[in-house]
Parts: sequence; structure tokens; C-alpha cells
Amino acid sequence: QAQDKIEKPDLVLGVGGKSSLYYLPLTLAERLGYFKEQGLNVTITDFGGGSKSLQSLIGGSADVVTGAYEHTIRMQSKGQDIAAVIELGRFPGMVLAVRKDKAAQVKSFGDLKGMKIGVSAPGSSTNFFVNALIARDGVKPDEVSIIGVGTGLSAVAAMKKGEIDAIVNLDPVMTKLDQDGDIVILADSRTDEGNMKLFGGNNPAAVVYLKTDFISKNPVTVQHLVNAFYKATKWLEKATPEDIVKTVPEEYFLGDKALYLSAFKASKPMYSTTGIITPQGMQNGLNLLLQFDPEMKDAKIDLNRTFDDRFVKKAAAGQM
Amino acid sequence: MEAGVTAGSTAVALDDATVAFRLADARVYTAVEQVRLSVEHGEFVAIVGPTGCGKSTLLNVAAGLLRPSSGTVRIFDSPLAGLNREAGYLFQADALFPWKTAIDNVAIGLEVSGLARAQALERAQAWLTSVGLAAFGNRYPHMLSGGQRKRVGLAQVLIRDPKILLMDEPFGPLDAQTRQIMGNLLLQLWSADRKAVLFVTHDLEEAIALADRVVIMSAGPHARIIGDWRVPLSRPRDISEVRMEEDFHALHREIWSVLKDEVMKGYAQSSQAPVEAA
Amino acid sequence: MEAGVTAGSTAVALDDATVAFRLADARVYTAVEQVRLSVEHGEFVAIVGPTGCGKSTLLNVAAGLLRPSSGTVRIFDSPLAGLNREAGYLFQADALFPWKTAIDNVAIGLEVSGLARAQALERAQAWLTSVGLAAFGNRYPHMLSGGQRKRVGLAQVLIRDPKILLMDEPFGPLDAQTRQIMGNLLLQLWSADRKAVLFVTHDLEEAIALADRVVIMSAGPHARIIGDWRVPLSRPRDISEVRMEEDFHALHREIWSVLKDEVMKGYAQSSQAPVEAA
Amino acid sequence: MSRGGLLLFQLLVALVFFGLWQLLATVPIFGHTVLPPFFFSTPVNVFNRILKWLIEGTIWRHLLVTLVESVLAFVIGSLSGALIGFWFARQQTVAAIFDPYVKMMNALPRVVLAPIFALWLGLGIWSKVALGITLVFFVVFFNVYQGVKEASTTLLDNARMLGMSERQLLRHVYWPSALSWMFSSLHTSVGFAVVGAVVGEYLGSAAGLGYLIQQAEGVFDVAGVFAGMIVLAMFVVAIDLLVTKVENRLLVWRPNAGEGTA
Amino acid sequence: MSRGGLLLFQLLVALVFFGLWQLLATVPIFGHTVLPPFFFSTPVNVFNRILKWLIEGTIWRHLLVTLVESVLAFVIGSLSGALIGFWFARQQTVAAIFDPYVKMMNALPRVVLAPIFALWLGLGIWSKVALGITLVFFVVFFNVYQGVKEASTTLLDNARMLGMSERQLLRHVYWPSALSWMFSSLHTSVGFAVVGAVVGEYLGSAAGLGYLIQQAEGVFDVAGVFAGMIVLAMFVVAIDLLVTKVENRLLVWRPNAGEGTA
Ligand SMILES: Nc1ncnc2c1ncn2[C@@H]1O[C@H](COP(=O)(O)OP(=O)(O)OP(=O)(O)O)[C@@H](O)[C@H]1O
Ligand SMILES: Nc1ncnc2c1ncn2[C@@H]1O[C@H](COP(=O)(O)OP(=O)(O)OP(=O)(O)O)[C@@H](O)[C@H]1O
Ligand SMILES: [Mg+2]
Ligand SMILES: [Mg+2]
Repeated sequence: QAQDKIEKPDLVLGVGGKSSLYYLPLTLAERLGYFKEQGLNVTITDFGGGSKSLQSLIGGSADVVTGAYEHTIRMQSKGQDIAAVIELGRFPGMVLAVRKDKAAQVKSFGDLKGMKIGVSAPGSSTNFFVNALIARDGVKPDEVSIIGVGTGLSAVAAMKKGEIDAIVNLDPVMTKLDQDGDIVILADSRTDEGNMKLFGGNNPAAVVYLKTDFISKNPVTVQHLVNAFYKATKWLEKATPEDIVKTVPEEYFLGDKALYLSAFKASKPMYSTTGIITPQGMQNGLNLLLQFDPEMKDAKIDLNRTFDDRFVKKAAAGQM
Repeated sequence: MEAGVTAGSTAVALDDATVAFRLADARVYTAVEQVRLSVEHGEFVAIVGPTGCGKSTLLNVAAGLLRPSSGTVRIFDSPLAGLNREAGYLFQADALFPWKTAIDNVAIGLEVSGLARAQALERAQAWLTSVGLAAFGNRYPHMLSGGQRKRVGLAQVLIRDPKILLMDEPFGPLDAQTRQIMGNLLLQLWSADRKAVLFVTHDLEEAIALADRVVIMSAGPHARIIGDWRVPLSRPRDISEVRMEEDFHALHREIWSVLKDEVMKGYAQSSQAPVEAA
Repeated sequence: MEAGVTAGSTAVALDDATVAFRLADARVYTAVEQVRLSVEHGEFVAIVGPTGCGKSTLLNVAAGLLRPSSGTVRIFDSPLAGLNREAGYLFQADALFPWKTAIDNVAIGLEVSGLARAQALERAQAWLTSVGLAAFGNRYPHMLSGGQRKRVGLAQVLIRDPKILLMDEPFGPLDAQTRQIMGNLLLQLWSADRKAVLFVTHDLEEAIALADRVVIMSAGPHARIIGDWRVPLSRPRDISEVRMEEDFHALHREIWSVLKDEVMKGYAQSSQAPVEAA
Repeated sequence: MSRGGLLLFQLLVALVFFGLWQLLATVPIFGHTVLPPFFFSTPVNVFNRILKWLIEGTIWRHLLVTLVESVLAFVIGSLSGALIGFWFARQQTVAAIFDPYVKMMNALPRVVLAPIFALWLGLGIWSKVALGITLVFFVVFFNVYQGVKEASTTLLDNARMLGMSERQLLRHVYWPSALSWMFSSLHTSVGFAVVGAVVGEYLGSAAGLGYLIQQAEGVFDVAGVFAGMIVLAMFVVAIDLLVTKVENRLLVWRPNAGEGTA
Repeated sequence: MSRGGLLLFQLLVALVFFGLWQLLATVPIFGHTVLPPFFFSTPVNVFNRILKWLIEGTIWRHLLVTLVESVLAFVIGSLSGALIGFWFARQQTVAAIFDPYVKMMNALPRVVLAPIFALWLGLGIWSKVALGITLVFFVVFFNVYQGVKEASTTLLDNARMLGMSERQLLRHVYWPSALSWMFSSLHTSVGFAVVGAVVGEYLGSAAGLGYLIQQAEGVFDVAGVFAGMIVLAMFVVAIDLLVTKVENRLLVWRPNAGEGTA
């Protein structure tokens, strides 16, 4: 029993944009009371972006972060040891689309050359995503014009105003634009086949990561945390839109409930069901980075250190 | 109003003017009470009175800067509403524009009335020369002495050639000799086109030497006009010479005896609480 | 410095003091030149001179507010560096603190020297009574007349009981009667502990009536001291009575004849360009 | 104008504003909605939201957090701004040396500094307070600095001759003459303190109006965004009223229109 | 102090600052690095980065964009702030009615407004200029408003008696007496104009220093972030020097220490 004692029941969890669908499992775990159930008292702090939540983890003001898997690789190259403990999203969920009136001109990624492409922020994963895609047709990053448009209203506004010719973004932005008929989708990483086409398989997105030494010092705490997330993942796997409506805070879709639900439907395949990052997925993630970040090229990355699968496996065992 | 400006008409007429200032705590200080004072067109009236009796207050009322609590003000026989546009006012306090040089300070009165700047400056320079400051035109006020500033102020008011002149101790910070020069300058201007002048001074000799009428006020609060003498000296006058005349001294003695008592009374009064509830 | 304050020592000594102001364009205006002036401990010296000659400038130098361009200033036989801490200075311009009531303005000099506020206020009230403003203690300066403000300033300086008094036209905006009352007050204080007084006035009669010595300055630029008369009137004096004496009139005539010419000269000079290259 | 009349006019302005908003957001003009509700919501929705917040009581906790942050930022920022402003104005050498650095710091985009504040101050209220302070400080600092330098030289000379020490000068001359400068900057600062707090929350927090607004924005809940901003605005006007009260109390000595003749 | 000496001291401050930074970022104190390079980089890295930018020339384009945005925001914001400040100060009724609304607007978190600016003004420079204006405007507005109200009543009375119309009063009395107030606010505003531009870029743009900084931040390139901020700071000091030049030119009439005796 003694070894089961939670070392640190009070946790600060950082997240960049909690209300987005990308992080739905977190909201569910919170709303369904899974953290409490596990004896954890989790304070969720929402940041303006994923990089800020990572910085708060490194700086020590947050204990755990739900963020992009890519961060764990990147931090290894910077000498910061962090590791993911459970996968929440298996696909990045990013979508590349062009404005309707440009659709005729764009037959392949290479046709984006010279266009203005909106990304969530310069230097963000949406930026790398589009870089990777155009590179396949031999277009270099500086041959397109990258514009940061954010992940919210401003992204929608930019497309509707015709400020950008193409956009790479997440839900609910993409579903909104799609529904309104403003765009034609070129590449969609929310779905299985989309990912197969783009990456040849999984490309882990949202994960729960912590500092490695925190994991080794507080294994029980981490186990309980993973248990909670795993349970949420399982709940989500079986959830109907009605379940979601009942669980997610009303404010999350009061703006437009129908929109939220169709976005949810579009995104549902991207949530992880096993919580485990496959080696293939890890490699896909790394490859994406290697292609474009010059700093990553010389870094020696040990992908095994980026994911600690002990806890998910135990959680899965406990569940079944 | 232009039509009303005929010889013999009354330039300034205060009728039963009372000015009460509101103090803190809703108390009220009645500075002047029931003042009846008129200055005919072309008349030069000097006001003399103990310090703090309400001379500046009366000028402010005549200028339209202060509305009397009761009583009426008429300018050229029309009731005064708002500012008195016929008047030029030389303030007791320093009121030059610190961001304008002396010559600009003098010229501004012409400039605002639409005269071209070059011409305004030319005339301003002539006025500076009249007040003995020809070489000080490009100084800012803070580079001038007290008396120099006052003279710039004088030129500033006179250059506009107003029909009514309100002057509050215009020669205060000047030496006796310069005072006479300025006094003669003023008389000369005044006699040229017979302005109405209301002139506050503490120097009784100066008052008699310059004015047609000398008005004496009682000490405040509730100051009133307690004497009104017509000066029996002939015009044109030279200020330094007029003081030699016997009439001058007789009048001076007469007024002085009244004034002296009044000051002593004021001195005693102002040491008691001079306020009443509103 | 305290040690130097003995009877007979020199309170203020200007030695060959020259003050030149830098104007725009690197030009220079020499206001006073080579002024040698001393005020003994317990002496009352009046300065009279044409407007703009440099009287205020000399007081500023003696107060340590202005460093002479050349020459030395000694206070009680020690060279003056920085402010003259022995002196009280009544400025020509209005210098009351607008955010303090009259009584606070008077009390402040005591308060800063560490006296308890209650006591300071008590003594300030006594001083306000002396200058005839007992009932005006809780007025802010903008609610006082010009003469009232000056008297508050007077009380503000006198209450600190400084060893040296620098006074720039202290009685300027006061009526003749109040002037005499204030003059007598000043003489009374001065005779009680024989301060050194440097007193600027435009009223030659006042200068003679009050002072031990009357100093006359020439018109500027390059103003110098052109006359220094000892006043042969006995002490203690009553200002209004002293004017009846024959000695008084003789001296007045003598000084006046010198002064009159000087003013005329100054008037002519200041109309030419009074500057030179730096 | 009477107090009542004034209030009436103020209400009228608000009514016209909201009326126009509702109109432009719901009635298409030439087949084109000027304020598409997707971006602007409608006043009716916004008010419903505020009402709901008030009734459910969810808003109070967030409001309190923002209030505490704003007030702390305002007080600390303006106090330090005033103090350092005074100090610089009195120490011309120090001021001359640090002048370019102060100006540089004023130009740093605070948004970028957010991670550093989080690092130093944690994720609690203090990192938001710090953000508010960096805005408030400079506004007050520059005004107090200038206000002190504007003190009348005649008054200063008089004060020195009356034997005031540097400290007494500060209290009796510089402080009162810089007061109206300071209050002018305080009116600007009240707003900036709140902006600092809200932006801080917006960039990373677990509570506060900024958090509410961010959550709403993330799910395109524009009504929520505007509701948050309106609550915020009300709240600033309330703090500003307090500042005005203090100002009128401290500046009684000034000649004003209220006096005049009885 | 002489100009040379001053410059020396200023350089010294910079040296001490960067020296300390380098030290604290590289040498652990009690086994603990005070400024972890992950968050603070090191001055050496930062300077290398700036050097690289300068040599490669990539920085110029971004700098130019930010310069144009800042200058536009500064000019438009301060002009409109000054004009409306004047107008409010002269129209007491208008001022009284709109007073609470101005204060509310000053408290709106501009960051939240970014989507609306993007919607109305697109993603080009104008949405950044708008953000800058919303910061600059209020600082200048409140100061000019107060500055006009502080104009001496004696001078005003004199001006009126000299026959000045309302327009002439503005030009000859209100404007000069509000000048020092305005310049005080302009010094604050220069910084805010740049902050507005950079934050605007940071929230959505294709070029500018804010874009550079954000790009660096996205890949955790702290040296890049700080390099951007330092370039920014330099650039503000340059603009501020201009403002000071104009100020000294316009306020020649003031008594100042430089005069004194020859
Ligand atoms: N704003 C005010 N509030 C209250 N009392 C005032 C105000 N202005 C003036 N007074 C009072 O009214 C009286 C008359 O003032 P006024 O300035 O007219 O005097 P004065 O005759 O010009 O005096 P002086 O010769 O000293 O200039 C004074 O006792 C003064 O204290
Ligand atoms: N800051 C300054 N810059 C240039 N000139 C100045 C400055 N201050 C004073 N002056 C000049 O110095 C001369 C002497 O000035 P001061 O104020 O001492 O005269 P004053 O004798 O006190 O005159 P008044 O009796 O008119 O007060 C004047 O001509 C004046 O113009
Ligand atoms: Mg008066
Ligand atoms: Mg003088």
C-alpha cells in the first residue's frame, strides 16, 4: 500500500488552448471527474500557445503538460529531458486547404508556390506541416509567403477576407470554413486515410508529457494521472455526440453548437484509442522535424527516450 | 453697440453691483456691495482704496470676467452679457504669454484681429519703443525684469486701441520717473481719442494727476464707494508739473484725510471674521 | 558661519560682482557690472534705481540663487557657495504656494525647521494678525487680492526671523497707509534684533524713511552703483512723522536730482541694442 | 448640466451604440450584413450571456481574480512609477544615464515576456500583476518625471530660501505640483492595469476575465468574448470613479468654475 | 556632465548589464544557474544572432515593416489623441457624456480585438497600425485633455480680453500650455506605438520584428527572441531622439538651467 501513496497529489497542468478539440480528452478527464477519482487535485492553466505551456514546464511552474509530441523530440535536442507518458491524439489534426476561388489553380502542393499561406503561427507545427507538403513537389519554404493567423477567429477572418490564399489550421477553424464553403481541402490529417497518404501512418499529436526526473521521482502520481487520461480516452472512443454535449461545458459550443458537433465528428478519428505511441509514429514525427528545422539535423535523437510506455500499459491492464 | 458710442454716452455703468464670493463650507464673503459707478465716454476715472477692498473685483466685473451676484453692468448703454469686447484690460498680475517673445506678446492683439503679421510686428516694435523697451523685443518674459514685464503688458493692451481701458495698478513696479513717462504717454493717447479709462492705483498723487474723477472705496468686506471727487485741474496736463499746483495739494489733502481713516478701519475689520453664512 | 555673526561684521558683501545673462545666439547681456556693495550686520540698506537696472538681480546674487559671472559674494565674511542660508527673501513676483492656505503658507517656514505644526500655526496666526489678515488664514492664494498676497508673503519671510532680510518691493501693491503700517512693523522687528536688511523699492521717500543708507543704481545695461547716501535721521523713527523733517526733504531732493537724470538716460539707452557678442 | 441630465445623455449614448450594433448585426444592408454575427454576435446575445453569468454566479470568482490583479498592478505600478519618476527628476545625472534604457524597456513587447514572468513568478496572480505593472509603470513614470520638472522655479526658489531640505521640497513643492500630472497618468493607468491583468490571463491562467474571454474565443463564442469585455469595462469605470474621488479631494486648492460669485 | 562622459556612463551601464547576464546565464551559483539559458540565452549568442541578421541582411525588411507600422501608429494615434483631447477639454458637455466610454475603451484588452482588426483591416500593416493607435491614442488623449485644462486662468482671461476667438485661444494659449503635457505623453507613446506594432505582428502577419520574434519563439530559439527585442529597443531610442529634438525646438521659451549667467 505504501508504494501506492501519491507523492504529489496537487498538480499544475499546462495546456495551450484547452477549449480546442485537440485537447478534448483533457476536458473530458476534468469534467468526468477522473482526476478526483484518482486522488489527484489538478489545476489546469491555459496558455496562449503550446510553446508557452512547454516553457512553463521547463521553468518549473507547471508539473505536467498536454501538448504536441514534437516538443519531446525538440527538447531532447536542447538538452531538456522530457517524456510523453500517454498519447491522446494519433493524428496531428492539421488540415491544408485553399480558398475556393483559387482551387482551380491548385492541383498539387507545388501549385502553392508564390501564394500566401496562413498558419497558426510562424515556426509552429502548422508551419512545418505545410513546409513538408510543398517540399514534396520541390517548393522551398521561402518560395511561399507564410502568414501567422492564429487558431481562432482571426484565422477565419483572414480566410473570409481573402487575405490568404491557403490555410493550414486545426478544428474548429477548418470545419467552420469548410461548412461555410470558403475552402477546398487539399490534405486532411484528421483521418486515417489522410494520415496514411501524408505520413504513411500515425503521427502522434497531443500527448501528456512531463520532465523525466519528475516521472522517476513520482511514479505513483504519474500512474494515477495516466489512469485518468486513459479512462477519458476510452470514454471518448465510445462517445456519441450526445454524450459530448452532456459533458463538455456549455460555453464551449454556445457560439455554435452544430458547428462544434460537426467539428467533433470530423476530428473523432484522430483521438488515440490505445494511448500508445507506435515506433512508426515516433519516426514519422521525427522525420517531419528533420525535413525543415536546420537545428534538428545535427541533433542525435533517441526516440525511445521520448515516450515512456510503462504507465499506459499498466493503466490498460488495470482497465481490462 | 457701435451705434451707442457717441460722445457723452456712458461707457461703463455699474448699478448696485454686489459681488459675493463663495468660500468653502458654503460661507460667503461679500467683497463689494451696492456699488454704483459710471465712467462716461472720454472720462478718466481713478479708483483708490485700501488693499483688498475690491478694486480688482470691480475691474473684473466691468471686463465681464466676473458676473456680479446682483446688480447690473451696462457698457455703452447695453447690458453686458459675457465678455466686454470694447475693453482692454491690464491685469494686476503678470499675464504675458511666457511662450511668446516681448514683441510677439505685443503684436498678438493685432494679429488676432486679422492684421498681417509683418505689419503687426512693425507696430509692436513702435509700441515697445514708446514704453522704452525697443531693444528687448526678442526676449521671453522670464528674461525681463518686473517693471519691464509690466510695460510689455501695457503695450499689449494699448496697441489694440480699445474704447475702454481698464488698468489695475499699471505703474506699480515702475520707478517714479518711468511712472511719469508712462503716465504722460497714457494721457496723450487718451486725449487723442478720448477713451473711457478706469484706473486703479495706490498712489493718490498719481490718481489726481491723471484723472478727471477720483473714486475712493471703503475697506472690505462690504466695500462701497465712499467718495467721488472731480479733479479741478486743467487739461492738457504734464504730470510732473501738475503736482506743483495749489489745487492739486488741496484736493490731495482732502481725499487723503478720508482715505487714511478708511485704511485704519479696514485694518481693524479684516482682523475679525469677515464672513457670513450663505 | 554662526561664529561670524557678531555686531559690526559685514552681513552681505558683494565685491566687483558682474552679472551677465546669456541670451539666445550666444549673445550676452551684462545687467550689472563691478558692483561693490556691503551691508553691515544690523544695517538697513535701501536700493533705488530705474526699472530694469538690476536690483532684483543683485538680491538674487545675495540670496545665492544666481552666481555672479565674476566677483565674489561674502556672507558674514565667508564666501557664499550655494544658497544663502542666513537670508530670508521676499520675492518681487508672487511666490506663495498655491496649494497651501494663507496660514499654511506662513507656517511652512517654521514647520520645515522642525517646529510642531500646532505651534507653527499658532505663531502663523499671530503673524497674519500683524499684517492685517487674521481672518483670511484659511483662504488659498487665488482667493486673495494682490496686496493681501504680498502681505502673506511678508509674514512668510518674517516669521522665520532670518539674520539677513532681502526684500524686493515688499510694499509695491499696498496703499500708502498700509505701506506705512507695514514699514513700521518692519522697523520694529529690525530694531529688536538688528537684522541686516537689503530693501529694493521704487519709492524714494520710503527708502529714506526706512533705511540707514540709500544706494542708487545707474540704468542698465552695465548698471553700477552711482550713489550711496547715509540717512541722517535719528532712530527710532515713525515713518509718517519722519517725512516732516527738514533733513528728510533735503536728502530727498539731493538723491532725486541724481536719480532723475539716470532714469532718462536709461530710457534712452534701453531703446538701443544693449547686447554684445559673448 | 444637471447630474440627472448627464446620466440620461450617457445612457442615450449607450442605447444608440447598442441599437446600432443590433441593427447592423441582424439587418442586412444591400444584402450584406455589416457586422456579421459570427464575428460580432449581437447585443441581445451578449446581454443574455452576462445575465446568465450573473445569475449562475460563475462570473464572480473570475471577476475577483481580475480585480485583485488589476488593483495590485495599479497600486504597485503607479507607486513605483511615481517614486522612480520623482527620483529621476531630482537626480539629473542618474536620469541622463538611464534615460535611453528606460525608453528601451518601455518598448519591449510585454506579450513576449510572458514566459519569463511565469518562470520568475509562477502561474498565479503575480505573473499577471507583473504584466500590468510593466504597462502602468511607464505611463506614470514619464508623467511624474515631467510633472516634477515643470514645478515653478519661483516657487522652488522661495521654498529653498525658506530653508527646505530636499525631502521637504519634495513634499511641499514637487509633490503638489506634480499631482495633476500624476492624476492624469492615473486615469490612463487604470485602464492599462486591467489590460495588463487580462492579457496576462489571456496568455496563461486558470481564472479571471481574461481566461473567460480566451475560453470563449477558442470555441468561437463571440458573445462570451464581448460579454467578458463589457463586464471588464464596467469594472474599470468603477475603479476610475475612485481615482477621481481621490483626485478631487487632493486638488481642492485649485481655482475652479464651482467657486465664482454667490 | 559632458556629453562624452555621459555616453561613457551609458555604455558602462550596458556593459554591466550584459556582463551580469552572461555571468548569471553561464556560471552556476550554488549549483543553480540563475538565468537558465533555455529562457535567457546568453548575450554572446544574442549578439551573434544580431550580427548574422545584419550580415545576411534579412533583418532590414522586417525592420522597415515595423518602422512603418510604428511611425504610422505613433503619428495617427498621437494626432488623433491630441485633437480629441483638445476637443473634449473645450467641450465640457461632450467630455462629461463620453468620459465613462473613453475610459472603458481604454480598458479593452487590445489583444482580444486582433481578430476584429484583422477582419476590418486585413492582415497587412493596417491592422498592426490600428493596434498601435489604440495604445498611443489614450496616453496622448488623457494628457492633452489635462494639459488644456491646466492652462492658467490669468493667461486665458488676458487672451480673451485681447479679443481671441475660440480658435485663436487654442492656437495661442491652450496649445502652447498643453505642449509640455503632450510631449511627456509622446515619450510614453513612442514605446507603445512600437509595442502595438510588434504585438500586432505577433498575432498575425507575414513580416516585421514581431514576426521574427514569434518565429524564433515557435522553435524555442530564445537567442532569436532576445535579438529581436534588442533591435527593437535600439530602434525606439532612435525614434525618441527625434521626438526630443522636436520638443526642444518647440519649447525654447522656457527658463532652463542652460541659461544662467555667462
Ligand atoms: N476668488 C475669491 N474668493 C474669495 N474671496 C475673494 C476672491 N477673490 C477676491 N476675494 C476677496 O475679495 C476682496 C477684494 O479683492 P480684490 O482683489 O478686488 O482687492 P483689491 O482692491 O484689488 O486689492 P489690492 O489692492 O490688494 O489688489 C479681498 O478681500 C479678497 O480677499
Ligand atoms: N534670465 C535673464 N536673461 C536675460 N536678461 C535678464 C534675465 N533676467 C534679467 N535680465 C535683465 O537684466 C536686467 C536687470 O533685471 P532685474 O530684474 O534685476 O531688474 P530690476 O532692477 O529688478 O527691475 P524692476 O525694477 O523692473 O524689477 C533687465 O534688463 C533684464 O532684462
Ligand atoms: Mg487688486
Ligand atoms: Mg525687480
